[in-house]
Amino acid sequence: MLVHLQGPWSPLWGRLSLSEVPYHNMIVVGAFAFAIVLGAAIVGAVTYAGKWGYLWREWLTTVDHKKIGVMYILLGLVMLFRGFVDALMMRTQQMMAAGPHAAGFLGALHGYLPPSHFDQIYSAHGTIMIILAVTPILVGLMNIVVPLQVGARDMAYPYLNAVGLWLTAMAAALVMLSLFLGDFSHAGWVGLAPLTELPYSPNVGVDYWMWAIQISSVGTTLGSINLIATIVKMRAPGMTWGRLPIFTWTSLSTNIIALSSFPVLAVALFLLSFDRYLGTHFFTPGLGGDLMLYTNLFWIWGHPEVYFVVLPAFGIISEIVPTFSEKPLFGYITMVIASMAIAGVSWSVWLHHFFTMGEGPAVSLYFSVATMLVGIPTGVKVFNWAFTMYRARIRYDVPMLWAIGALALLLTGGLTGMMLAIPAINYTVHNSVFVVAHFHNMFLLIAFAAMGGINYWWPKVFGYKLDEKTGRLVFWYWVAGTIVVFVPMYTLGFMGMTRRLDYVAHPSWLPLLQLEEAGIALYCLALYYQLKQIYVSIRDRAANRVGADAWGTSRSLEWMTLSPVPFYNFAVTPVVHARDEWAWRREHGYTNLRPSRYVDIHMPRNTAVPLVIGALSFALGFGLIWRIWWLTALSLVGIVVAMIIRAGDTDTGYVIAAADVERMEKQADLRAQTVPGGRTGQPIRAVP
Amino acid sequence: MVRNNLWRAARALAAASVLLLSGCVRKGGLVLLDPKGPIAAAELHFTILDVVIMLGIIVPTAILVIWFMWHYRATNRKARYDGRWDHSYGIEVVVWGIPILVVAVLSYFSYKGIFEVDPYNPRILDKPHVTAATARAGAPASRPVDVNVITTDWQWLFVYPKLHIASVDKLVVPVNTPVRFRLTSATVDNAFMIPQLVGQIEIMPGMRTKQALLASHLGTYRGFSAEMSGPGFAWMQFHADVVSAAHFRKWAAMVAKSPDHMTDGAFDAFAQPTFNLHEKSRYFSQVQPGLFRYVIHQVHMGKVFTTPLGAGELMTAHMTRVQ
Amino acid sequence: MSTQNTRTQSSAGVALWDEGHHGHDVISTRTFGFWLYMLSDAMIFATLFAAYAVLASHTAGGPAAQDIVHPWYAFGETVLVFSSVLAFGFSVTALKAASRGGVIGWMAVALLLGAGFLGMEIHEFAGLAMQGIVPARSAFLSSYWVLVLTHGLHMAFGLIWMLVMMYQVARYGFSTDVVARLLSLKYFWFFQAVMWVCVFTVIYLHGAI
Amino acid sequence: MSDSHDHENPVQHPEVQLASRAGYVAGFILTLGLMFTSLELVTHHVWAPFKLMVATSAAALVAVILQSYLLFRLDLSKAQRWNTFALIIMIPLFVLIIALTWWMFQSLGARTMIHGMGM
Repeated sequence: MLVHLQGPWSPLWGRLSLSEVPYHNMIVVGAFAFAIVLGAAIVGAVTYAGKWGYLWREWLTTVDHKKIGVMYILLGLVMLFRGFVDALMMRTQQMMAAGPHAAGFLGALHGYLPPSHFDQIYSAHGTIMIILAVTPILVGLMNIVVPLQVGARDMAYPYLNAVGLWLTAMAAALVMLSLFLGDFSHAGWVGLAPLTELPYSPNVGVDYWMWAIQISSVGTTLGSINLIATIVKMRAPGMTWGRLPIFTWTSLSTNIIALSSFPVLAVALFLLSFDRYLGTHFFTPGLGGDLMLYTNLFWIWGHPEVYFVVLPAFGIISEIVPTFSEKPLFGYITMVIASMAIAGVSWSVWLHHFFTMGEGPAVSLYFSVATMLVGIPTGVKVFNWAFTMYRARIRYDVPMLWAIGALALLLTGGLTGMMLAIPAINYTVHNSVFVVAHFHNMFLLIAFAAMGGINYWWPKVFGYKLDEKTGRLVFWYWVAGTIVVFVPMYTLGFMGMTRRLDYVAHPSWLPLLQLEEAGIALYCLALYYQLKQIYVSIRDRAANRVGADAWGTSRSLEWMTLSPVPFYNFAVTPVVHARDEWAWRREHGYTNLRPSRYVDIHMPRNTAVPLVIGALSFALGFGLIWRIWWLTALSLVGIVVAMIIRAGDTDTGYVIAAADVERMEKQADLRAQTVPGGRTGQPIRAVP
Repeated sequence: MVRNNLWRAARALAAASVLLLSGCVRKGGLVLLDPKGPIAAAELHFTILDVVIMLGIIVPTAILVIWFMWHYRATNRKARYDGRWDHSYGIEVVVWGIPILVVAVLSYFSYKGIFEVDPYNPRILDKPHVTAATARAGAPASRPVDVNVITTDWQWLFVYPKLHIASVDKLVVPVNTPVRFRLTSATVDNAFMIPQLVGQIEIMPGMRTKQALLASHLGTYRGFSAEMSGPGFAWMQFHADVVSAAHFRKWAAMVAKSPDHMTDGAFDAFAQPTFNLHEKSRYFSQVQPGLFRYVIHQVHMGKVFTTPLGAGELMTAHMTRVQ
Repeated sequence: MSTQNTRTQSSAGVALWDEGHHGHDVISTRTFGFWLYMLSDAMIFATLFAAYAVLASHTAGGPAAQDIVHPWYAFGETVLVFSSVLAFGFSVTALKAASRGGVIGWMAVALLLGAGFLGMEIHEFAGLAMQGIVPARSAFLSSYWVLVLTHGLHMAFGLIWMLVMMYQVARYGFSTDVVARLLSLKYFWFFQAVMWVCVFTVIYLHGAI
Repeated sequence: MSDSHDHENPVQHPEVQLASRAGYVAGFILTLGLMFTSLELVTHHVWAPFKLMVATSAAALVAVILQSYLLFRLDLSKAQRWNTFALIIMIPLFVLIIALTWWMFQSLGARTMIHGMGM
């Protein structure tokens, strides 16, 4: 049944051997040394501080949606850094390898990366940025904010939530491991069939890519079930559909997309793995396989995935703009309809990713028009944000800057997106760096919104604001980097530069490539200030403490509980009366956050099972990648056994007595007294 | 006339604005704005049309947003504040209406474009101004030049089936003559593109796609694969020479004298993974009839040209081993 | 900003906090989540059916559907799936009557019938493998094997789950957790009948036309 | 989490009480009957292939609808409302991916596959 492999295989070690460690590659050795030093530093620091117990109890085994959200975001930021380093390496290679006379270093013909290494880097860059950076950051934000916005104690399934996190984390770990053991896919983050088939990708790279995505997408699917159920079933009394905050609405639409589209990706990758492991013929060109079927299935997921990440970004902008405009969002109902419409139409557009296939005019026309239809609700959103600012009192705090930056990116991305939706134009720029610039434009929109979201909700989670001054520097350097990298990239697209080139045949492109590299330097400065912002903010946290309503003009439910949010979210579940409940209460003077009496709270108990399941899935992925069948079988059985054991656990929750809640709330109250406006949720700054 | 002038002005404006962005770029670098054939020109036409229409909505929106941002800043005490205003039927109708209108217009142009540059049957080639130019050149559309394109890892083989010749990484076509391509791959996906002449079409193993082009200016143009196909992908470049009819006949006669023949067996040797650095051309004569079908058939039967382990890391070593 | 006069809820007569403690319905929250999972699972089948629709005619000179499907044999499998689902339905009606013995007994019947189905399926595919009609032969066979056996895998998973639930009912009785799981398993098992209708029609009936 | 049903008997939950012996039996008989009819039609080649295709597909559709109603008891009652709603949202997606994929590959195949070459 199993396929014939190039290279050795043994029953005990599978394809694994010492020669799979790329110790001859100086770049990898450098990265390895860096990872070892960093890892040792972290382990040392935790040991020195004696925090292992704390880490285990409070974080690794937690089922608290806020902590899980924070870990998701942390994971996303770490992977964002990794993806950024990949981008830096690619830009440098293209700059160094322009023209037939470009010098070669480190065994490369031109530049410093041989083709396979370069190909792995861009494949890893795409996979990481989309699946392991942007997605976790947004899932993290949804995790933190949605239960608070609907007035729930936690997610509908706190245990499942932790499982989702650890699956995603282990997928990231697999991708990182591929740096030091074996290689990563060279066939792009999309995985072009039949390039991903065994004859054309004989190494383990594609397997790493495949199983990492597979594991993380199980995590994302579980997360989407959880968020939908939370929104449908866990709303506080009075939180009707017409009062749901827009971010929650976009979370709902986005998770409907995830729920329905990730299975398609799973199937596409499973069929590919059958081809690679069992010699089936789904996507092979021979014996009846259809390679475009892979592309088709991949993009059935792939395009909804684009909206999966963009909708929460729209939601974040829709939260930030009203807060800093001191006004309700313009056209709430329209906004809801637009979000749902985007989710719906996202299911009819996937073919625009391969318009050049020769599928025929009728098919092209259908998908072209469907693609452009998405522009309608998106355009409506832009107008609604604009009219939210009409007759407003706009303050340009850091989150607002990010939101406006995202708006600007949406306008340019919309322009180029509409170009790509027209086949006649698409034929000329498909697979060129123009497309790369377009979707980076859109992903930067998402990143801008996410940065805005992190700045916006940071005080809610940690109880103090991020530093304004460095925050602005981060924003402006990021903006500058974006312009300097992507304007030349759009231009290069019109010069006929294809994507994924490790050797650039045309020296005339060099000046623009150098300009892009300069843009990367600006991003490096943004990164520096980002780290500085976090450092400064933590250092000066006492001075930046905030009350319940950190921005003074916030509108939704999450600003009605303490900052930082206690682990039980709300001492007593709030009753909702209006669309923007907190704005409503502020207007009517109900800003006292003290309930008349406290009640018992049921909470889920922490558990190590999700971490164990995560670790076992890592082993499962590892076994599959290296074709170590005993490990694969053992970890699979282990996962099922862990699930059964967990199902037999009857002690999964506990009760906090009303008296204890009251005691904790009173303590928090005393602490909050020191903060301007603290406990009562009074605005902490005077509004002109 | 007015429409034409407006059109030309818009086109110049668009070209100038993009050129401004790349002031340091050598002249002629923006190949997509410099079409040398009716198909590429049509594609540019739709690009400019789309950009102009989209800018017509994006620029006013941007100005509106910027004005709101400036006027309604919190520190501007003169601006009117209405903290409850969140709805207006009139505005909502407009904000839905404008995008719907724009999308409707663009959909119409998309529909037109799809047929005008359809790779299988580009209607632009039937337009009077194009057929007239073709007729002047003495090459009626009914007698186009046929080229069969076969990609391997990582080379281009251009087969002229009627002439029984083939060339590697060099495409030569006569000016003002329709050229009909049939394309397939012996290994993985590629995409055929000559930016100044014609947009992309996918080349898929086991399948046959079509493309058509007509070059209206003499010259050498750059062609390449636009779809990642493995470690040798960046070197999958070729020259497309557009020459006079007489020159084309001379070239074909020259190639027909090549001592290298292209049989089915020779193809299997040729198709072994090869990095063809810097577009070195080779010629084959006496190409076996039905080579194109042979390649497709072999792929259907499960033939693969396996990429050796480590081909990408040890590129130079791999090249010396093959050559 | 009228933040100075912070009225309390009692003086204003507006209920601001839900001290009455209306908890959420744990069972329906759990089954709703499982239902969402089922829909996601249905998408897996939809994708496999889409792949089958594309590849069904790609036999590469090997056996086609007409050559390998046996509609009457498959109808036997249909009877087993449907009656297993019926037995599970009786198990749920026994749950309604709070009868532990009824739940476990009918579930055992469902389990046996499901195992019978799996037996028939294994027999069918072992026979195909014996004749060299393996997934590596052609794209059609690849998608045939994968689509039918994905359903089979679901059935096998359901049988393991039934074993676990029989133990849990015996051990813990009808606790909230157990009842929620029984209801989820009910969805899962019934869903296999729905999917079998599609598999039977598309693969075995259309294949025989 | 907070559980208002801790003090209630979980067996009294509305979703348990949905179970109906008559419904299950009816579902069993009707769907099995439909499948049997389809089988008879096909094995006796009663009609032309296309007509048979349509008839059996219709029978399967009816069977699935019957199962949704008689087994899953999907309706707009308070207990089942969200399940029904979630399914209704998903149905167009099932149809879309199968139908569009099939249509696209019909078109692609007609334009890229050379006939008589074993595909």
